[in-house]
Amino acid sequence: AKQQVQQSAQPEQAKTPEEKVDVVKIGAIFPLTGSAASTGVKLKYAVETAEEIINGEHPELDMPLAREAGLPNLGNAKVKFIFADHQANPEVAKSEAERLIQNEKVVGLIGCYHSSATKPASQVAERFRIPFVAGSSSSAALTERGLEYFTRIAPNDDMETAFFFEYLKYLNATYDAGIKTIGVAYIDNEYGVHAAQMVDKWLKDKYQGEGFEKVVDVKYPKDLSNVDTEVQKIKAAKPDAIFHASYIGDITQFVKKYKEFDVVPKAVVNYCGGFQDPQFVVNLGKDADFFSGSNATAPSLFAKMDTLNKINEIYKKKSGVDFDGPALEDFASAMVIADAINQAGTIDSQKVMEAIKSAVFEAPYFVSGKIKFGKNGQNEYSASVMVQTQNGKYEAVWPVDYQTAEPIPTFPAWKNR
Amino acid sequence: MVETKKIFSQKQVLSWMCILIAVLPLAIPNMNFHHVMIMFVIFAALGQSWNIITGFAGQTSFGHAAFFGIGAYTSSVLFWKYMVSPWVGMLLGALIAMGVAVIVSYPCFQLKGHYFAIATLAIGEIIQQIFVSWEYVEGATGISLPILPEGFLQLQFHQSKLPYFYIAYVLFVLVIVVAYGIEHSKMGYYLKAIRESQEAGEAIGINPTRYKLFAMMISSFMTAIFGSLYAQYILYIDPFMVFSLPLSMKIVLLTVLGGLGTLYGPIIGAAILIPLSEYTRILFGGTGKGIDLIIFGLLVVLVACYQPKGMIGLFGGWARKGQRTGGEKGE
Amino acid sequence: MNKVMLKVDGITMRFGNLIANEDVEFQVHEGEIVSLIGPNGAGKTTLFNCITGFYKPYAGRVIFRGKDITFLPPHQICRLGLTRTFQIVKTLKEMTVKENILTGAFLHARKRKEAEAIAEEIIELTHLTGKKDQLGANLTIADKKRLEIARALATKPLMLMLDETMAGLNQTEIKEAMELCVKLKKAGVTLVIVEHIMEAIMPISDRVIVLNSGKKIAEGAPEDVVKDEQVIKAYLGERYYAKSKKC
Amino acid sequence: MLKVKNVSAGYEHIPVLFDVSFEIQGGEVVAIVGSNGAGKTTILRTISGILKPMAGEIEFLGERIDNIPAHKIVEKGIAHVPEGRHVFGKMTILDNLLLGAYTLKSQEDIRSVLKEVYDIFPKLKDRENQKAETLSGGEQQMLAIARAMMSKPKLLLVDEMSLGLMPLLVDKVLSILKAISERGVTVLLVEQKVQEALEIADRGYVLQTGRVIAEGTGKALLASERVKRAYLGM
Amino acid sequence: MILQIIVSGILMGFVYSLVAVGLTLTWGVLDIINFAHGEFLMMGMYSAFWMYSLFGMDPLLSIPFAMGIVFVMGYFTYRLIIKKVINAPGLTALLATFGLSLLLRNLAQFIWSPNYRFINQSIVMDKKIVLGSITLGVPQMVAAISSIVMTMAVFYFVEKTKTGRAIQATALDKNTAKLMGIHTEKIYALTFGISGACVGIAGALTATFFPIHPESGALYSLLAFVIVALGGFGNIKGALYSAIIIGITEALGGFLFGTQFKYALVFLIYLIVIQIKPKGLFGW
Ligand SMILES: Nc1ncnc2c1ncn2[C@@H]1O[C@H](COP(=O)(O)OP(=O)(O)OP(=O)(O)O)[C@@H](O)[C@H]1O
Ligand SMILES: Nc1ncnc2c1ncn2[C@@H]1O[C@H](COP(=O)(O)OP(=O)(O)OP(=O)(O)O)[C@@H](O)[C@H]1O
Ligand SMILES: [Mg+2]
Ligand SMILES: [Mg+2]
Repeated sequence: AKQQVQQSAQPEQAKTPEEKVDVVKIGAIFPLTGSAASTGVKLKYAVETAEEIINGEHPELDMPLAREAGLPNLGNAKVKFIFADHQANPEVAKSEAERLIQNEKVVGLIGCYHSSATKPASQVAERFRIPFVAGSSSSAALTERGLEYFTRIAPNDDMETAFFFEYLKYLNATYDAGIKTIGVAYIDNEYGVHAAQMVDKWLKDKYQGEGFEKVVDVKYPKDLSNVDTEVQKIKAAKPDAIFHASYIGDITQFVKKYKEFDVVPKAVVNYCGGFQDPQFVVNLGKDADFFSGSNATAPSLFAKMDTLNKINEIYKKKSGVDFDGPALEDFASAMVIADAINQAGTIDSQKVMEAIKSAVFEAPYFVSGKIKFGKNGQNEYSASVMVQTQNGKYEAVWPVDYQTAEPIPTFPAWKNR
Repeated sequence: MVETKKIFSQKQVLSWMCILIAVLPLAIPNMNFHHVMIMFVIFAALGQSWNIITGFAGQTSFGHAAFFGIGAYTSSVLFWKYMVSPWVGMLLGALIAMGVAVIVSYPCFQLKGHYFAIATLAIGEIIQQIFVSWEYVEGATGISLPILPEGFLQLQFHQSKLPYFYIAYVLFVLVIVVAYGIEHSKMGYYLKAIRESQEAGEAIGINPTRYKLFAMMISSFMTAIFGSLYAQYILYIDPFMVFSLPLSMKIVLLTVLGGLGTLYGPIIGAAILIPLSEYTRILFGGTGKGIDLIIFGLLVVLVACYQPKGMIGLFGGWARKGQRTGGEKGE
Repeated sequence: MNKVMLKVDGITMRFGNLIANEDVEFQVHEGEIVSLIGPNGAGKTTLFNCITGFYKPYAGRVIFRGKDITFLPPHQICRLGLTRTFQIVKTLKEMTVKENILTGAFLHARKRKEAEAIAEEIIELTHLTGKKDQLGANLTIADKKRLEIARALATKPLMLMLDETMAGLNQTEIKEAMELCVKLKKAGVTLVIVEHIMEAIMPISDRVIVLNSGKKIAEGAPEDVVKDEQVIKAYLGERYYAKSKKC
Repeated sequence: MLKVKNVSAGYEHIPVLFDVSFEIQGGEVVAIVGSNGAGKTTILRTISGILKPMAGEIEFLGERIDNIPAHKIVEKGIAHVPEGRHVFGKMTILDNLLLGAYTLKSQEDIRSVLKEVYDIFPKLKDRENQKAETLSGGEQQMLAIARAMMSKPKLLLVDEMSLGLMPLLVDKVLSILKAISERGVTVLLVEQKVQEALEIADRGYVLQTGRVIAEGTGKALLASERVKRAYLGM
Repeated sequence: MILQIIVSGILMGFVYSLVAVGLTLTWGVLDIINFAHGEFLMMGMYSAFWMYSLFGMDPLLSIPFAMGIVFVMGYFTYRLIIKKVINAPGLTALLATFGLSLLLRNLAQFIWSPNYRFINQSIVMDKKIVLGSITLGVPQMVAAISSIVMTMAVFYFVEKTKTGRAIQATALDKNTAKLMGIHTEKIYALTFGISGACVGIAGALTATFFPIHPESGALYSLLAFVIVALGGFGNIKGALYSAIIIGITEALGGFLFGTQFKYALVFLIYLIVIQIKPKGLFGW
């Protein structure tokens, strides 16, 4: 017990590098119960997929750590992800982070999907000097805190917003879509509010000058029973494009009501959230068509990306669905942290962090093919493509290099579908 | 147990409880356990505070998270924007919470029973919405507190959780002392009289509004203190976390679980509920199938069914076992 | 005659269309025992409620020791020295008998010790010694009524208004209650009593006021009131009349 | 008709009745008298099944009833007018009466009892649709008795019905009980007003701290010194 | 457009009343706070979803099934849980039903996964009636009409039938009700069952236009609490009327003051009304 006291009194003290390890433990904190559980559980499957690839022998996969069992540079030590549930509660995220570090002795952390949970959890990691690689948490604020032990894979909402405007410009230029006015519909929480702030920021900084104009701003409460009023407001303002920062439950209702009230914008672009969940297409069937959003992947890309396709098969066996963006991003976070440990050849957290910060990680599952973190910890290679639902499938429509189908630039009227 | 009740006074039992709580973290030097202990002490104190207005005075509040959140936000905003010591923020937060309590609860005191309870729920939700929409306090985004070097003045400790624990503990003991003082003074009797029958109370010279208001003020003041402490401990707050209905309900439920209207109740309740929820989550939370909460929910149901008067009922119940049961016919 | 303690001046009280008290007027002098009788539903309890501040009368005024108390809240009226009991007893159920009384005693006690002393004294006086640690909820009706009086007495009232506190007592206990009333009177407490048990109140009352359908129909010495035609017809019934004549 | 044999009963394991036995013949009016807290109410609650006896047996018309639930006992023909009236205040008088007839199956029956009850209590008929809580105490007492009559009981248990009634009404209600018993209903009466109760009762039992200490005809008990001293204050 | 919003609000109000009527029976009439009420609704939705995914059954056809399932749930909730806590002081029933709500919610996650489900085949699906500038969704219309029918049926049942009277009597005074020959245990269980049946129907009806999810009952039950209080506890018609008021407040208030405030406005309306009528709009 005495030793333990010392240890807990000096959390920053690193483990001796010569220590022989059989199992490398990494903590993974996700919302596994509560209203985001549907996503959280998928993220868990994604991380389990990564674990399987790392620990098993997968010569068919052309990527680091796949061919050999375990981490070759650590004597083929196995990787074990230890899952914890933060219940969408920052307090729990914090205490789980502490517990994983203290009791489970994890050498790295990934998670937490909710930016509000990632914030305190990554602070804990910082305090203990344990690397934290966030997958899908998208709040730009995360990488603005100057943390040394924090990195993030997903493009943040800042980058996403610019990406959306560029896409709209592309539609205007190439297809003469004539999109000028935009509306923003977003959930009243950190995710939605932050996204909406980014829209305002980019409009002011750049895109207003290029002819875009915001005509309506609909902020709706976190728990929601119906969206009639919200949709009426949007309908009245008649925006050409609607930016949505919504979860799967709300976006489904919005689409239903767009149909009921015959709202026909030219384009609807979605921040990484509900739209990207394959359940969107399952639930809405044909009504799901023609919506678009940024996504780290799309099933239609699988044909083009062999490795991704094979990874997806493993994932699909577990989860029953195809990879979606957030799941792939959290898969990537698991791969990256394991890769970094392997490259460092040790579980010494400082060395691992150095590896994370300096290496360029191979990521054949991303369209960008690579992951590299900038000074602030943000992945410099945006892995996003613009996807659009067409005939019940997510097609990659932009940038042109990754196109699996041409974008359909304007929404057809509901009755003409 | 009835016997022991006679041998030990309430004061002694409480003192023993407090001593036990104080030494437990020293005996088990595990950081996660310390976290559980901190949460336990904070929630026991919250339950104790809530108990004053609901257990003693009989006015069911489902909106105590409002005061908790006000405490958390006041100290956090002051600290984060103006670098005001959290201790000052704590006091100010408590005073503001008290002010808000007076303003919002005064008109509600004319309401009886469930109508009052729903009113407090409504107030809690409205206050949450105000904070969600209030840009000055960062709205829905929440506030991450700056991390400073360790120190009592800035209420931050990074090496060990024990300082947090003992600060929470001292405040917790203070809350017990206050609650004990109230229960054994004129005010305690008056509050209980109001709970039992407001009219009877009025007839013997009790001004119900005034005493309910006092109770609410004390209760909200203490609740806010722990809100500040909580924010300082987690170092991050957002409105969904500190103003949430589930938080209000947690305070209610743990007190009911332990025994409503008694000083032991919140302590026993928190001692059961907090570790139970933490450890079921730790053991089963990683499965992603909700098994932890299935088990937790089931245990709560069982406790409620078999100890309907709160766990405190256990202590009264032992002595009576073995007698032939009579009493109200069940069927 | 002693000073006027309570003056009820033209009290009228309505519930919707129902007139429960109509222009009721009477006075109570210091040190008196006044009984208020009348049929069920005559408005006696309602009148109590108007006097003690629980209802705001529709019209009329209540003067207590020269002070207009018509619109004062009950707790202030109690502080002035006018305390009442409830016909439908309002026992503080989850508190013991002693705690019930202690609560009343706190009105005039700064310290807990003082309050305890008052409470002990009242417990003696009301013969509740054996039950002082029982919970209010577990008492029989009669004990609850006794407790109701005890709690009121603990506020050290100058005037006490009792609403059917003897209902449910047997003859022996009624005797005790009567003695208590007389004792209180001697101690200088003015009493207003509502009761349906004639045997109990007739002997101890200085004056009787009769209410019927909200109106005062008679007032006077007990022996006069029982002979009143109207009172017999509306309230006492022939049997009582016959019985009382027999004695 | 009713046999109570060595019954003990109480609340939350604390007995208040000890080994109580008595009998009632069909058509009688029997009074149980005794001071406060003697356990009179407890006896009635035990007979009607609200309370479960801790020991002993209760037989009604040759059948054991101490182990069947209250609502079944009503079906067997025992109606209980509880202490303190307990009318359903928020409901109308008619609804209260219909609830009294809850155990009757045929509409025909209900209609005929209702008529009969209205005959005895004409005042209730006039106020059929008034909420019971707006009745004065005496009227509520009548309603409580009428409601009990609605189940066509063979045995009527009446608890402390004189409580809070004005003298005129006490007389009236007692004579109504007498009338009811003349219609063939057996009545078990629990009363504080010893004199009045024993006057109309055929037989009486005196209960003291949970035990039967005397029994006899109403007249005999009234004449007994013991009763006089203890309960009549003479 | 204002008109459209008001109409939408009214339709929504009817949906709420479906949920609130069940609650007013247990909370208002029997004075038991059933915290798991929202979870009963969720179970009703999943019952419909289950029938749909197993047999492709139209949710409207699975109404009787959902009703039955949740009736049974309500019935056994009483028999197994509430019965044990009903005589306990104050808030114990709240504690028990809170545990139950957690249990059900996570059981649903365990059985049906936490995915957001949607039923997209029903004869009413996507149908709408357009009257000038006003659009009425047929699913909501069906829900609204069923809601009126159901509220009236429950009202009639409680006020006019023998069993209904027994429910009232049991609620007012349990022991005296026993003396009337009422099997109060059965009445309690039945009332819980009926309350469950109401939300069961509500669940099947709302399943035609709302996503189904383990958490989907939570918000409804919160609103139902306010509606029941606003209408006056135990008042069935009051629940209907106040549900409509809440529906309109939410829609119109959200439109005028910002949709993020719509529930806050609902709570505010309650606070204002209750100052004027401390026992709810139609309370005793
Ligand atoms: N709060 C009220 N609302 C409506 N009516 C009321 C209210 N209180 C009393 N009443 C009515 O006023 C009348 C007088 O009632 P009150 O209780 O004063 O009678 P009482 O003289 O005390 O009768 P009792 O001797 O039976 O106690 C009755 O008809 C009663 O129904
Ligand atoms: N619900 C209860 N819980 C505990 N004890 C009770 C309860 N009801 C009555 N008692 C106790 O049981 C004893 C007998 O009470 P019971 O009501 O049968 O007396 P009673 O003869 O009817 O008296 P009264 O004339 O006052 O009505 C009393 O000592 C009383 O304190
Ligand atoms: Mg009266
Ligand atoms: Mg009795």
